[in-house]
Amino acid sequence: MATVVGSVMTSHVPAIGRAIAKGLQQDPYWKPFFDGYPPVRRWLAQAKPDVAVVFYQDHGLNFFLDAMPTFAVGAAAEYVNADEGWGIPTVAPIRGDASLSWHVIEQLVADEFDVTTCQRMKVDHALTLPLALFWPGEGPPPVRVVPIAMNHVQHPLPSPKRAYALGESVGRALATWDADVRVVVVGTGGLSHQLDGQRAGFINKPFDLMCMDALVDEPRKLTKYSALDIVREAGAQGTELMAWIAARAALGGRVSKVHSNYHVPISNTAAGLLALANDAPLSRAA
Amino acid sequence: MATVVGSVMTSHVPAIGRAIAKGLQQDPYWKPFFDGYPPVRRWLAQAKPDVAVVFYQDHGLNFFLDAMPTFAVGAAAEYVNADEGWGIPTVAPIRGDASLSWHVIEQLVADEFDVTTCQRMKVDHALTLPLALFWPGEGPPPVRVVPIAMNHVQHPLPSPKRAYALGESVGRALATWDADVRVVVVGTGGLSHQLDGQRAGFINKPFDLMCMDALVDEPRKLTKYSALDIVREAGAQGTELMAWIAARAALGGRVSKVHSNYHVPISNTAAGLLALANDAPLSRAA
Amino acid sequence: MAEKRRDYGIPGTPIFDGDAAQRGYALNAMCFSFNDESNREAFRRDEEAYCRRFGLDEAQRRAVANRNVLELIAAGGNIYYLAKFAGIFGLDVQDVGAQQTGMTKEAFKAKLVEAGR
Amino acid sequence: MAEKRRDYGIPGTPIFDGDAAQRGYALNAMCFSFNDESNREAFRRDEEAYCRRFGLDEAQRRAVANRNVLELIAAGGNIYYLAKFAGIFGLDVQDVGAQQTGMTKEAFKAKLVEAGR
Ligand SMILES: [Fe+3]
Ligand SMILES: [Fe+3]
Repeated sequence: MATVVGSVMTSHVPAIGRAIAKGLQQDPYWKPFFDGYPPVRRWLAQAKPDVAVVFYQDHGLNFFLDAMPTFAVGAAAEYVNADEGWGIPTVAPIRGDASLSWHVIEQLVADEFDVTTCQRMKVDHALTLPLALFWPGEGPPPVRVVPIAMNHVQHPLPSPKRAYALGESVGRALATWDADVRVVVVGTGGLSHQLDGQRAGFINKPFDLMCMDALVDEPRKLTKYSALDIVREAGAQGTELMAWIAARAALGGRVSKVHSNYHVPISNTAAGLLALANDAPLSRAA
Repeated sequence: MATVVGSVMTSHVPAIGRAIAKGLQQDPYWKPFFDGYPPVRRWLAQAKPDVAVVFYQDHGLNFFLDAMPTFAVGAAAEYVNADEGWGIPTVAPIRGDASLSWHVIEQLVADEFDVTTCQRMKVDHALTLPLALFWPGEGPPPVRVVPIAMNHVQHPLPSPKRAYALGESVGRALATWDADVRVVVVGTGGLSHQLDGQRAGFINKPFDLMCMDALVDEPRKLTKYSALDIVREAGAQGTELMAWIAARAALGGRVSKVHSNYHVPISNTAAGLLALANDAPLSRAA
Repeated sequence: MAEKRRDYGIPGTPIFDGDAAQRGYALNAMCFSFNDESNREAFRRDEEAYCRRFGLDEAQRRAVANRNVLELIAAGGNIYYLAKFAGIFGLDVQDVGAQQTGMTKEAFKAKLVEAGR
Repeated sequence: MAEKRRDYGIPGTPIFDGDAAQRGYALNAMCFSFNDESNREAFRRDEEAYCRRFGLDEAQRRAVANRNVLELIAAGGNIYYLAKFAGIFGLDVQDVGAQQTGMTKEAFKAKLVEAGR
């Protein structure tokens, strides 16, 4: 049966892709950001996940306003990355785990989540860059993925409470997945940032640090905020925090912090990194 | 503020479109079906709805398996009908009510429905034929529509319980819609039928009649069934019943039966028609 | 993974689930394209090439060649998309039902009338 | 209906809601197309024709001509799609932020660094 090894949450911004492409990891601007990752890579190398369930957001690569899902679950054997229009190099297709995807979809619908099921889905930097940060280098990442895209483009957004419940339901699916696989749950996005409006460049370090603490031991604390509260506290694009909330909820009970990093700024964004080991990694059988 | 006048539920099958195109309404095969509608038309002419909220299903015109939503809500100023591949005449674009659509979407997301929001959406016979049956003739139907498409193509399907809750949430949205409009809630699809497999042609008259009775006075009774129960009892395509359940739930409390009709068969399908007047039509203000 | 078909316990009733959806993607994509007359025309003109363009597998290709609905469903076809394929040949859902049940269309229609009594 | 903008009470922070989504559909559709280099190239070649093809209204057309982000947002643009428009000119999100806040890029970057202290 499946073993959920833990969770890694990280920011993503296109500029990271450019920095990787240019080899700027040791550049003074980028070093405090990239230096966060080696401890996480070491932990992942030990934890050896086979599959990554990835909560993330699509930034207008796969979904448009003609049909914008609140939650979209990939159910494909592979996911293609593509040109997003701002010149970061594309990566080779990412392998999927369609069987696990369908198992997750069945749990979600049984738990009254009204997901959109995607047998074809392009994945953008929000999925590819975290994998590149966790498993750098030339080869493809050593995991199959189950991508779960959460609407952060168009209001009304789902609430942090709903995001938490989504993660819990995915956690239930993993707990009953009858396959000998090791799973890491990834949450990408955030932390505080705002790209648009006269408040562009808004960052809220105290709020970010509070969230990173809460996510370890009292993640439900974050469900008291509405989506608009998050906009107010963390900036218009800070709502990506919801992917972190969902990822944490998928782990359920007690976790141990493996590593964390927080650095402001990369591009317009406060960059966070948090790796949590699951203290009760073995799932119950179905 | 909005007045919800009642609900009309009706079957839809492409063959109805062919029969209308050929003027077969008085043909012996079709007469028992078409004769059900004049009393409903008279009631609608009295009730004078401005808007129809339509729960229906897409039969592979707008949505494909690349991205199949559980619930999709139209949010457009008009909806285009198109060739579905079996030769029924297309109709002129149907007017939408985008403002009401967004109000409904906001209520649904607040109530934790994970809808897909569609600013462009082709509508198929499941939406156009009921309008043609309610308002026959050359001109466009005298209502604007808010289309809500429910997945019946790909399992796992939402449950009847979820469909009921969806309807209730839409009912709450209508109850707080601060506009001087009269709304009819339409549910289309069903009743029992099966197109595929060795059991093709399956029809369950006792089950259909039980459902039509229950929908008047005790609609929650139908929420005890699972989606697969509906498949077993009403045939593989009988799950379209869920649109009737959602439409009934949107009305809420007490209703009076205006008219009903039940005839087997049209094409492969048991055809039902049920019009319900809302006994407490005036919404409370927001 | 395409081979473990779940038994839903409803005889004679295919359930189009994730397994079927994966298996049938190419076939259903082709049938979905038949919403457009130009695509139906392209299929009529060169069926082999059209199937190849959508990457149908051997079983799907054979089921298409045989115009056999049960085979098409076994190959992952979804009835709503398959109905558009049937439309190319002017077949309606009663033709489709008769074929699957091994009845004449007249007998199938009589069975439906009987169900209403 | 396009004119009743709701106040969400978060200063300087546009909320891309249903109202904006309706108003901005054509503009965002054009920007979404900029995922493809061939479309970016077509825009560069004949901006006027490209905007016309997507049916931009007068305010949108003007905001595009002005390369003005606040105007583009006021005309219904969504920042995620607009970022692809900015990409055509090699502008990154810091350029976009500097323009909206009326700062030099250097000053905007300094403000971000300051937020980290
Ligand atoms: Fe992002
Ligand atoms: Fe139908």
